Amino acid sequence: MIALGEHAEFIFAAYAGVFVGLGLLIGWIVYDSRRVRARLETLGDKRG
Amino acid sequence: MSIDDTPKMSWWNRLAHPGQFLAWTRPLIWPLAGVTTALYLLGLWFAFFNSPADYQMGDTVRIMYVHVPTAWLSQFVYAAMAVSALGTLVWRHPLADVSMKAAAPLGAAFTAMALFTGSMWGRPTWGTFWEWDGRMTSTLILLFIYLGIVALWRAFDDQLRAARVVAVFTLVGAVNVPIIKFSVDWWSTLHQPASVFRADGPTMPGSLLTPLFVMFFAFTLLFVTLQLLAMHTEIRRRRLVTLERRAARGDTL
Amino acid sequence: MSGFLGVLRRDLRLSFSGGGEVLTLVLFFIIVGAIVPFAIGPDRALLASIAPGIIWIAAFLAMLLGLDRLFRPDRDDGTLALYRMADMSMAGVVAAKVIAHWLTAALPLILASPFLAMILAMDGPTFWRTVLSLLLGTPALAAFGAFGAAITVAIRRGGLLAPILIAPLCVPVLIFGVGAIAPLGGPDQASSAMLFLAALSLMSLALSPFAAALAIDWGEE
Amino acid sequence: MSGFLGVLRRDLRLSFSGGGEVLTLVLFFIIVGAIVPFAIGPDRALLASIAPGIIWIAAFLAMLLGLDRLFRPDRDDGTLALYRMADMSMAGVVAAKVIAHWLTAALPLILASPFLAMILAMDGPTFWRTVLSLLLGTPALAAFGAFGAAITVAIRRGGLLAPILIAPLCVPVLIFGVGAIAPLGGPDQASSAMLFLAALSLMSLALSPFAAALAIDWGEE
Amino acid sequence: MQLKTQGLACGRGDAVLAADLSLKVAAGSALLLRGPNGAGKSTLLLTLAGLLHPISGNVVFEGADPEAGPFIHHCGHKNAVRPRLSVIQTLKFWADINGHGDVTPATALDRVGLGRTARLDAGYLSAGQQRRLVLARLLVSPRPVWLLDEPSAALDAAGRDLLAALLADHLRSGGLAVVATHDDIALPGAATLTLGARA
Amino acid sequence: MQLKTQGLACGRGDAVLAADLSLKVAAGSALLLRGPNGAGKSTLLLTLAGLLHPISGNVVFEGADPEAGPFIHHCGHKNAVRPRLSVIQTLKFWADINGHGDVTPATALDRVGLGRTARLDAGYLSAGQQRRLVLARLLVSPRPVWLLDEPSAALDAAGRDLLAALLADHLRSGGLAVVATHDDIALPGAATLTLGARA
Ligand code: HEM
Ligand SMILES: Nc1ncnc2c1ncn2[C@@H]1O[C@H](COP(=O)(O)OP(=O)(O)OP(=O)(O)O)[C@@H](O)[C@H]1O
Ligand SMILES: Nc1ncnc2c1ncn2[C@@H]1O[C@H](COP(=O)(O)OP(=O)(O)OP(=O)(O)O)[C@@H](O)[C@H]1O
Ligand SMILES: [Mg+2]
Ligand SMILES: [Mg+2]
Repeated sequence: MIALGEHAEFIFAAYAGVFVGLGLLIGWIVYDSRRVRARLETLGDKRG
Repeated sequence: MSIDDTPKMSWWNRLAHPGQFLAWTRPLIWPLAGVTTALYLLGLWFAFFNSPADYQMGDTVRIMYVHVPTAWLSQFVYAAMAVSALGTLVWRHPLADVSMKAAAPLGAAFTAMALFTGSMWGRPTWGTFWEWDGRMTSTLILLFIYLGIVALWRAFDDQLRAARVVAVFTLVGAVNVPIIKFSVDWWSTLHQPASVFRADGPTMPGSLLTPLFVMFFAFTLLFVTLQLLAMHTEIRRRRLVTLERRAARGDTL
Repeated sequence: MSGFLGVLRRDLRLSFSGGGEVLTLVLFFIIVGAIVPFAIGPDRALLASIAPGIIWIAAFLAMLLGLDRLFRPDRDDGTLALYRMADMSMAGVVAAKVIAHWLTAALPLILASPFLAMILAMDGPTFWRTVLSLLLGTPALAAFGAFGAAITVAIRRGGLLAPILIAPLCVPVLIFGVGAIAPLGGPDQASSAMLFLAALSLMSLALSPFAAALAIDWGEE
Repeated sequence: MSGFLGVLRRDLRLSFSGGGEVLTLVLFFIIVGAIVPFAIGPDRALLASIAPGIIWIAAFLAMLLGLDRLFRPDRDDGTLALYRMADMSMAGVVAAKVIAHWLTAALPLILASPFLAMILAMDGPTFWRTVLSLLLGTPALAAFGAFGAAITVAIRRGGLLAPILIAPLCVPVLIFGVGAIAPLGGPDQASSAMLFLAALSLMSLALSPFAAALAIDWGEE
Repeated sequence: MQLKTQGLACGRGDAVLAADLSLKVAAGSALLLRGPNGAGKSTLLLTLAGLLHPISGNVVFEGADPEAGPFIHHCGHKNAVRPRLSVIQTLKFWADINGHGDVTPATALDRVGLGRTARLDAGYLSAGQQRRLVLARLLVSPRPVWLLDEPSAALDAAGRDLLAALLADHLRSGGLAVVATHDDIALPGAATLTLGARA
Repeated sequence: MQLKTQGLACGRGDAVLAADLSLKVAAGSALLLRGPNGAGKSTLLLTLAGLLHPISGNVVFEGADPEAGPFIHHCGHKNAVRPRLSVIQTLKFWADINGHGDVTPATALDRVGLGRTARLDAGYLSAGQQRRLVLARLLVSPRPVWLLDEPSAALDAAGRDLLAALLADHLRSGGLAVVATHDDIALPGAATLTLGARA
């Protein structure tokens, strides 16, 4: 990796913030999807 | 309920039926996720291993590769929501509601990221995290509008009824956003802060544009993927509510 | 027409009757303005320089927070359903209510503003410009506010939702309202701000009854 | 005890459920803070100097305006009458509600305050003192607020009345709260302001459930 | 005037509560809606009033002139009475928005037995008195179609007689009515539709 | 346990609605309150419950131990149902504040016929279903005195039978009840007090 110069911490923080944010977003959406599907299954819905 | 065996339907009707939409778009999720991941890896490689520092801003220009795509999405998602709102109001398209609802939290998230990366960029370049500059300020207001829409969705008990009301608000917001932008620009030029340094001066060299474009597509595709997934969940959630109520009334499923 | 006047008369009567909604709102306006010196210190020069802004913010908050009484009580007690079967259009009902709201929630504030101007150490000419800008700008707040109240009326408990939905949309009113008073860009800027303010008010007054009527009808199905 | 926890659990559940009261309140807090620059101009030095005051006023308003949901919905739907026949004292009910109110109306604001601090150009150390003073002071606001809500629920008038009744009582909280951050008299003054704040919170937390319970009982006859 | 529905299905959200209803209520006649709690009586009335969209089918009022303004009175579970307004002001306001007829508000109050309370704040009325005030609304603005949702709730015996008399007058003068109720309302010759108990 | 009033006068503000009432309701028996709208039935029930002060006279529950916690259930016109809470959560909350008895919330829901709706939001229930939920409240926290204000309002025929059965059980197990109603509630052997129509 090339050196990031004097402002490395800000660059790092920006990327870390965005990717943590994306991770949370994806995690939440996937979790929500799983939860709803599990509940549907317990009700015996076959259409997935 | 199922109408799979109906002879021929136009693609529009086929898409209009939530069950059909699910069946048709479900296979797209994994390929989309794969392409998105690949683009992100490529973009990150460019950003950190294969792009030069800007002659003016130095290495901080690398923040641009996450800032500009999120800033672009913050506006694009609103446009998508406004089109869906039209779909709800004019064509009563059942998927438009679902799409509108799925997009709102995504838009809020991307807008928040644009603000965050912007302030991470602002600190090294301007010396402050925040400046009341026109573009940043109107992005902030856009974030408030997104969050308001999310709160509005959550406040309704009956999501079917919510859709049309939220659609009206989304459209009024869309009409208002340019007015807000204009007024904020007018206001911040009145009090021009001393040393605002904008990056969009000289045309960017290609070596900066390649990673920008890759990241741009990566973010946009991510949005598309998440939007599809969230729409699927929303369709299933509505089915779930129906089933639960039916079970409560004692109907056979 | 008898319907329009009927709605207007009833809303005015309810606002001024025992409950004293109007008094409450005026007091809220004054309290918001009056606690500012406690929070930022009693420096007169500082206060005077931000006084127009504070008066506008206080009016802004008071008007937005008074919104909840616009449609919600009518919905809760069933009057809204009556309006939908009435011999007048819903847009007419909304228009009457916007006017009543301005008369009971904006005009009293403007009348009370000298008091706030005094405790905030405002000078005479600025004060008159403030009154003018409030007169021109508050109709837009009432109109936007009615739209926000209509959007949230279908929700069982609206509370602060209408204010937070509408506040971002009203930022231009605030900007031009203050811009018309304390022109950092000189008198030219001030008069163009006044014009923008008047344009905003006219536009929103003309459109909001229809948008609000749509929202109500659709919200109630 | 099961009653106390029952009330607490129910209030928390209602606040976080679909209605999204919490999100609304946080947004209100941030929006109030964020519109100030539109009204008084984006001058960084000016903003930084009044930032603690603005954050406190925004928190003050958000907490007072969230009061209406404390007892009114319960009264309207008949739950308040149930509390009066419940197997727990009314003071216990109020105490549970004060805690729930603080958890849903104060804590989220404090968590959101860094954002406001950033756009108001606050510096680091000031920000931490602000958080501390909010942590110490908001319980007093919740306690006073519960009392105000109890009084207004008894006189059957809602909306903004509780905030305007309570605001004057809460002015000391505001004064010490801001004093603890931006000490005009130096750090000594600041720490004594913090102490006063803590004392106010403890005292009001201890007394307000009883006062509020009395007000409710008398108001309902 | 005649109320007709063709293959009407109504419900809340996506829950169908009544399907394939083909009703016909002619001028001068009435229909009683009966059925257990949650059967959908209120929902059907709202649909007939046009306040809810039918899930399928439609509602037609034959012989009605839509240009001439609304011709339906709907009384729901709620009274639309504001405590701080006096009884007579409330009724005048209703007449203002619904249109004035031959019966003045004061006469209508006398008719429903609230003559003495005219100047009182409406909030002082008891539950049954408020319901009587709602009946007065039907009188001040004459409309041919009455859709009443449990009009007898909270009414005492005299109130129920009053209600029956008002309905009889209304039908005699060529109106029609659909009434949802759990009580026995004296409506000679009215048809009854029982919405099904759901398993 | 026995409910006794001596020279009780009750009313609203300074309007006396009933004066010089000397009631006696013994354990195992019930009293029906009847009377036209505005007669003061609700007011009397509130006074008996201790939620309104008597204008004169007093209400005594002989044999009740005030130390043992409250022993009265009062059901007013309002249901105390919050739309966003699920049915079972609502009932559990009531049991939490009123005290738990032998009957679990789930059993009580089954008893009043709401077993299937336990996980639904309570706001989704129809008027009559909400009223049944209120009846379940009486079951989860056993208390000897029931004061019911128009409990049958909005209930269908099956609901009224249920109410009669619950009341019979309650009386059989030594409770007592005062019920204000306009309907016919099957309460064999109950005394009736008719509050006068006011001039
Ligand atoms: C919180 C602060 C900021 C916000 C909210 C913000 C917002 C935006 C927005 C809305 C765009 C338009 C995206 C599009 O084209 O669709 C944008 C683009 C851009 N921003 Fe920012 N920005 C912020 C801070 C910064 C800073 C500090 C810099 C650099 C010093 C910067 C540099 C750029 C560049 C280079 C572009 C793309 C070129 C252009 O469209 O002109 N931004 N930003
Ligand atoms: N606002 C609403 N939104 C969604 N569903 C509702 C709403 N109101 C009622 N429902 C549901 O619709 C069904 C029918 O309700 P409705 O009020 O029409 O019944 P009803 O026959 O009038 O009953 P009741 O005799 O109890 O008044 C009920 O199962 C109820 O749960
Ligand atoms: N909150 C109140 N404040 C003052 N007066 C009231 C109040 N509620 C009712 N009243 C008055 O008290 C009288 C008795 O009312 P109450 O509700 O006890 O009658 P009720 O017998 O229960 O009648 P209904 O059968 O209509 O329910 C009425 O004349 C009414 O005007
Ligand atoms: Mg009904
Ligand atoms: Mg009563």
